[in-house]
Amino acid sequence: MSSLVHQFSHEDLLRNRDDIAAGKLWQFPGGIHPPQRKELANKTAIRRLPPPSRLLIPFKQHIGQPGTVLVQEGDHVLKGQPLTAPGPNSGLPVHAPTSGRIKRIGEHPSAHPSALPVATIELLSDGEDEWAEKHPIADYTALSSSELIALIAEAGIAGLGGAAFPTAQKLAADGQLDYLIINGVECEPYIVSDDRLMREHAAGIVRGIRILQHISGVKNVLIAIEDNKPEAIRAMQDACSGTENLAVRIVPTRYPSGGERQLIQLLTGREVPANGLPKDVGLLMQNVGTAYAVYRAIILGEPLLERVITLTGEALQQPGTVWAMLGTPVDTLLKQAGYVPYPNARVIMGGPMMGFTLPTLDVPIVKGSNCILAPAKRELPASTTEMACIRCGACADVCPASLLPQQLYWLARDHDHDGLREHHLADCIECGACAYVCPSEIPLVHYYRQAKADMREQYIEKQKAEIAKERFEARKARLEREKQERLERHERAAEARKRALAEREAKAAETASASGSDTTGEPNKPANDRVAAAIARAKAKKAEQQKAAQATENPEGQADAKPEAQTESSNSAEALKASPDEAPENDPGNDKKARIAAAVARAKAKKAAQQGSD
Amino acid sequence: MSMVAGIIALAVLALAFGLLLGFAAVRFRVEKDPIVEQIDSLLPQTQCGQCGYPGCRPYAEAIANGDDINKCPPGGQSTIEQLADLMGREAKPLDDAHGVEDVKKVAYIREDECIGCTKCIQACPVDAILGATKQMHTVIADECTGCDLCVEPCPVDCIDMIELQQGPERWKWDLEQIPVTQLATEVKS
Amino acid sequence: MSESIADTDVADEASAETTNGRFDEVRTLTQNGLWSNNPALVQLLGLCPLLAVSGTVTNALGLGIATMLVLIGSNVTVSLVRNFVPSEIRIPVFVMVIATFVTLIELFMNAFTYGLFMALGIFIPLIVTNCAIIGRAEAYASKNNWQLSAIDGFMMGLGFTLVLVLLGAMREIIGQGTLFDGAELLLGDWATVLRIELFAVDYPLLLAVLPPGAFIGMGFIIAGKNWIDHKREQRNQTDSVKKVERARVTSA
Amino acid sequence: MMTQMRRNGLILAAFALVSTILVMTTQWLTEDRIAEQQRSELMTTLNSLIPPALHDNDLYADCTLVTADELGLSEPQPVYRSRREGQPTALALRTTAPDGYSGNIHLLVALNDNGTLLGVRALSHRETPGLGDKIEVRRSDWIHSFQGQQVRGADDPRWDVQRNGGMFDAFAGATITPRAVVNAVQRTLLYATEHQQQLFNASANCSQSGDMQ
Amino acid sequence: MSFYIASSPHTRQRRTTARLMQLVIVALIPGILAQWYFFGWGVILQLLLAVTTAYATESLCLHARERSSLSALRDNTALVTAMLLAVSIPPLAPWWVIVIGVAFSIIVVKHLYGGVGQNLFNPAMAGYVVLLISFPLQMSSWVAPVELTGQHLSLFESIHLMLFQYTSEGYSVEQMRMVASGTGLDAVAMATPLDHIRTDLSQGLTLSESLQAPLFSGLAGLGWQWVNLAYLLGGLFLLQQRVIQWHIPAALLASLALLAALGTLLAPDQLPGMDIHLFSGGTMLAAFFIATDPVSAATSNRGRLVYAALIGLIIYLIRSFGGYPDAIAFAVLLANMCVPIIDKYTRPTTYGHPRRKLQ
Repeated sequence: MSSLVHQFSHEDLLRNRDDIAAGKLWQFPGGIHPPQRKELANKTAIRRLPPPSRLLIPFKQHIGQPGTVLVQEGDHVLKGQPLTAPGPNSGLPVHAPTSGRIKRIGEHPSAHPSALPVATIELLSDGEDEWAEKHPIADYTALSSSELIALIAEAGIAGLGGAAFPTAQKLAADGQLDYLIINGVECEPYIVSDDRLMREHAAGIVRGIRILQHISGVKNVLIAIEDNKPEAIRAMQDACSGTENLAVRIVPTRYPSGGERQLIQLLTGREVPANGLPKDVGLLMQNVGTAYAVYRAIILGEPLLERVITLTGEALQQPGTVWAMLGTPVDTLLKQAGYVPYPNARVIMGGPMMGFTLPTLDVPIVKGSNCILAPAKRELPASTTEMACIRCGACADVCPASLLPQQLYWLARDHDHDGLREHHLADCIECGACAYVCPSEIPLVHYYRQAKADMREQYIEKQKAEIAKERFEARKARLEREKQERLERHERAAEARKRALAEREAKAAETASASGSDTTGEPNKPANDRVAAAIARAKAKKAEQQKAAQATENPEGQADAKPEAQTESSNSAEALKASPDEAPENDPGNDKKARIAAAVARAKAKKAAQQGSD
Repeated sequence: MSMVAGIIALAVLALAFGLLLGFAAVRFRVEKDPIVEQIDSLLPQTQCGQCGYPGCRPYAEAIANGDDINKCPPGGQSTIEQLADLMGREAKPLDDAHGVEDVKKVAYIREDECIGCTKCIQACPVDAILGATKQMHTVIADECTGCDLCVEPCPVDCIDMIELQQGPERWKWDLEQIPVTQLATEVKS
Repeated sequence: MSESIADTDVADEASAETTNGRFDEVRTLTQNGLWSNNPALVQLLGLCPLLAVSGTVTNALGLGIATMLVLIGSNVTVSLVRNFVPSEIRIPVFVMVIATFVTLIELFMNAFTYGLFMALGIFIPLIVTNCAIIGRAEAYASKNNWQLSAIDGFMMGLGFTLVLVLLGAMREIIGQGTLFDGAELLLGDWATVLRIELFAVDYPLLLAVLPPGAFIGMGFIIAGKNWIDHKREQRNQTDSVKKVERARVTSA
Repeated sequence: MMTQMRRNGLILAAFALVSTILVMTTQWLTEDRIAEQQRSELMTTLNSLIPPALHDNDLYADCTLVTADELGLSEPQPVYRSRREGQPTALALRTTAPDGYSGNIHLLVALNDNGTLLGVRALSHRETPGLGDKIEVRRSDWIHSFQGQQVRGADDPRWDVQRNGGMFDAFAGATITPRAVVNAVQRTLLYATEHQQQLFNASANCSQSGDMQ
Repeated sequence: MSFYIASSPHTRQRRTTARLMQLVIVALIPGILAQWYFFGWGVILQLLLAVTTAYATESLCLHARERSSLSALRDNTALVTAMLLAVSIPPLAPWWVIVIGVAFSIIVVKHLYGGVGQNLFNPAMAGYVVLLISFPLQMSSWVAPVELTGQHLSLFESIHLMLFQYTSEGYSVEQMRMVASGTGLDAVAMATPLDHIRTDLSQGLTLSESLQAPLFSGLAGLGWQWVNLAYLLGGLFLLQQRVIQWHIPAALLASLALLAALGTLLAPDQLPGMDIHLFSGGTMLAAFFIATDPVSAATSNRGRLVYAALIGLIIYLIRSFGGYPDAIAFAVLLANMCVPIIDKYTRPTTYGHPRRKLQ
């Protein structure tokens, strides 16, 4: 609320609350009107598919730490059974979306623009879809907020709007809240998941909202829906009718009014401070899908196992919405929607504005996925050649965050990180409105992403450099100290030696070996001698090998190494035996020594081979 | 007459200003130039010595004394540019006599082959290698700066410099580098 | 001032490669003054007179020679007194030396090349503020003996004059199609024969005659120099493969 | 601290002393020559206007300062008198056209004792190069068109540019400059013929050695 | 099978630079037609010459810079530059004037600064200024509007005049101008209304006396008022097409009109009024086509208001008190120089950041 105090004086705040209650709508700057194309998928009801034969469940499907795995390869799991335990820092668990056998736990391409492999559990469905025990709560009002939050965390619920921020964490934040905003705006073209969900499950959503209200203690709820979804509006209004404090707000269709910050500005005229959260201005926002998932988790006792996915695009024969189990591979879904592939096709996870193209279809649906868009070849104009920026400022006109996209673009190209910070790159929500209108077809968002990644990387590097510097200096100090100690010790030893010499010459050897028992200081002398001898031998051999390798061709160099390594191993074994020094635990037998020697020989041989091949 | 007046006036003025400057020189003496610290904080602290100086700080001092700013391969072009900014000089391309900019790497010890000689431990400028005499050594990957100073001393050549594994979180949006051929045959139509 | 720019890599290279003979030093000074550290093209000093009086070759030459004389004089004087001047008053002393020389030159020009004096106007006293002069005093003359300082002054002055004359020639040719127009102001009446009319212009290209032309011309000269440097560097790049020994931070 | 201050002060003072003496000496040495230069410069212009046959006096010395609105400025302007055998023959007046295209145009107007123009020269101006600067003798012959002209009065219709029905050519692209010059010359001529006697009789009082600027 | 990978957004508005420039060119047509009607064939000839020169120099530069010339040529920016310059210069100026001007615009102002989008200055106006200060004579000999001359110089005579600077009968533009000033009617060259007023005022005439000249009739000078109205029409088309935003034209015209009104109030006999300022000279062309050049204008809407108001102010000051009759080019270039600082101080407040208080 402290930020609210900054934004509004007390009277203004009161007036602001009255305005909100009266249903006033504000404006956010910028925004665009891309073709909606929602009719492709919103005609039919949400289909439920049979469980896919193979599910790919990444450990981490939310923002935060991944959990630790609870199952092993080969285990049989039941539907709803947790597969990971939540990691530290409000991590979320993942659950088995259906019953089956764990085939593999390992790396698999991720549902990420990079498709870099991440830790994933591969589950083979047994087709039974057999539930583990569910724990429905009959009367949630009997439970405290924290208990319910724990249940929501256990159910693995993350924001289903796309960001996949752990819902429990969002709910757990304390602070006085004015309004709970339920985001049913779904402003991205093509996507109709929330639309269909609201049409078909309005009652469940409202029950979920009630639970959220109970947890957060917010009296008033605003449900925001864009005016291009009349059926959903009607359904929600019907579900809300007769209930108090639940208001459906119809917002004009404009992208990106569904962005959290934009919607807040639109509905309340408040601005979430940079680096702040909606709760700083007394608001809490949840997606309709999340509200529904909360309802299922608490009332039905079902953890988050599936979500509504829009399958759309003209490359699909049966576009529509489906309940897809988390972990369903994209190609399975596409096949069921009648995907007609063509060379160099685009498959986009998410919408056309903020989604990302998939390099491979063998990636799973995760909690944050809401749409698979498979456009036909000419459906969405692909980006053409990037031309020079003409500073027309169209990007600035549409930026919902009032940034200066072209300025950011110049700065990003210059790698001017200070400038980027000064121009608030961090406040860019990557909505893509700027790139959409750019007459020069500059992939602006891509520049920003790279710049953000660069800055993040540099920040990490900087941290690392600090640590490295500290360690380097600590090491220097340590070496200095050790040198001092050694000097002193040598002095003492010399004195002792002198004394000993005066007393008895025979004892001199013992004094010397005693001084050698230090581990961190000068390495043991006899041991050193031994290794040195081994290396000297190895070197001599290598020289021979080199000659041989140069004389013949390189493959022989490697072959030659074997027998010689053996002879050497016997040599070094003898050498080891001959030195009765400390570290007996290191001496399990000739075997190990032979291995060491072999390693040395191998290394030499390899080097020789390389040199030979050069 | 005017000549004498002019001469006297100038001489007196000069005398006065000379006194003033003498006073100012003593009164406002600047103690130390902190520029070395600033330079040092820009360097990557790999302590790799590729610049020809034993460590980052000596190089920072050298830069402050006028050495070229393009001798740090681990820092790469971005460091050169930051240094150029700081020093008010022109950014030059990296002097490849000192090596070339490379991807970030960490040292990895093939533990089977390690003979426990501790040479690498002594070579590591940031104490990122664990181990003791005749015991297998291992690199603390998080602390390793990738300077590769440990590679050369290893008598059995069991240290590799491997590319730092990056997850999706640290991906740099280099779309061209995604291996698109992978698993491409999965879609059957 | 230009200390950091002055004495750049070329100086280092030359002194590193050869023994510090006087001849090499002179060669380095020549190279610096005329090309690699040219006051007008590289240090971008003294642009005010450079741009204002380079309308014709004659004016350019006049101011160039005046500047050169001041440079030599001030460099020699500064070098001679450098050991007696404490560092905190060196700038006032340098300025005084320079101002004296400029005033002397101004008086002499007024007396002997009156026409040119009238043409150059305010720009002669303005030589005092030409940073190239105090820059050389500070960067070179205060650290070297007087002979070398004199050569440095001469070479820097020559470099400045050459650029000035080049710019003057460009502007004069483009602007009015002549060369050495009004040379008699500088060199006496016989010099009228020097005037070359390259082509007759009905309408002089005033842009070249006016100050904007000086800026544009200067831009082209600098670009030309950079282009030549770039080409030379490209040519040299192939044969400069050196390997610098890596320092070991740690004992190995 | 005191010693350092004293040392700095004295060194600086010493430098100042030497510098000033040097400058003063040079000035003293060149003084005469500079005066001579300025004089000869003006003489060149005067001589080109007033033929040597007309005078046997020192034009440069026979100079008086007059202040008149007709001469364009409020400061005194020098007037050079030419005499032969003591008889007045011609006058050369410095005058200013205040309404040039960009500021004042300084002129030297010479006329003989019967009010006929001997010639006009532009001494300094800031007119547009290529357009207005055709009033300079080295750029155009235009200024010679004044030679031999007389003025009949303040409203003499011939004293205007051709465009307005006068007798003077207005060079292409500019009317303001020639008109300003024509008007200034006309005014000066009227003034000079009217006050001819007075001007010749005034005492020579141009004590400063010719101010050309 | 591999997939097409790209960064979001995956859809675009498809309103390319080339398309925007095409619209600008379309919007110029009414003005060009008006100019052709009132000032004759010279306008068209200058346009042809300008466009040819622009394409030639543009491809030359692109070639020298080792850029693919085709796509860059197709962006039409050089075309717009050339056209703006061509309609700004006197229709019967010698052929080499426009060639030098366009070449300078494209080579020096555009490409030496780094090509499209990198130029600090409006190329057309920089070219115009170069011409104006280099060839003041040629640049100040305008053509009399058809209402005064009765008929145009024929196409042949126009070409002859542009090539040789004499008509086939041996008259130069200046000579025709002289005749015109004598008789007022039977020649083609004369001063523009603004030039005329300026000359008269400097001769001590009052404004109302000056406006008695046959050149003035109606709003703001024969021919010119219609040309300005035609450009206004084109400008409104651009606004309607959302090629330009209202900020620049509105602020420019408002500031100029306001100052003119103020001037009339203070010195009605010395300072021309709003009608003259708005509908004479290049005002409308400047407001809708020149000042709105995105590359050299300010970028934020608030900045655009400041930028355009500044242009209006400078135009007014130079027209009223400066050395040149019209001042569009100087005003635009001076305002171009101020753009970085305007941009710096008019940056919109980013969402979620505290509003900056004015100090």
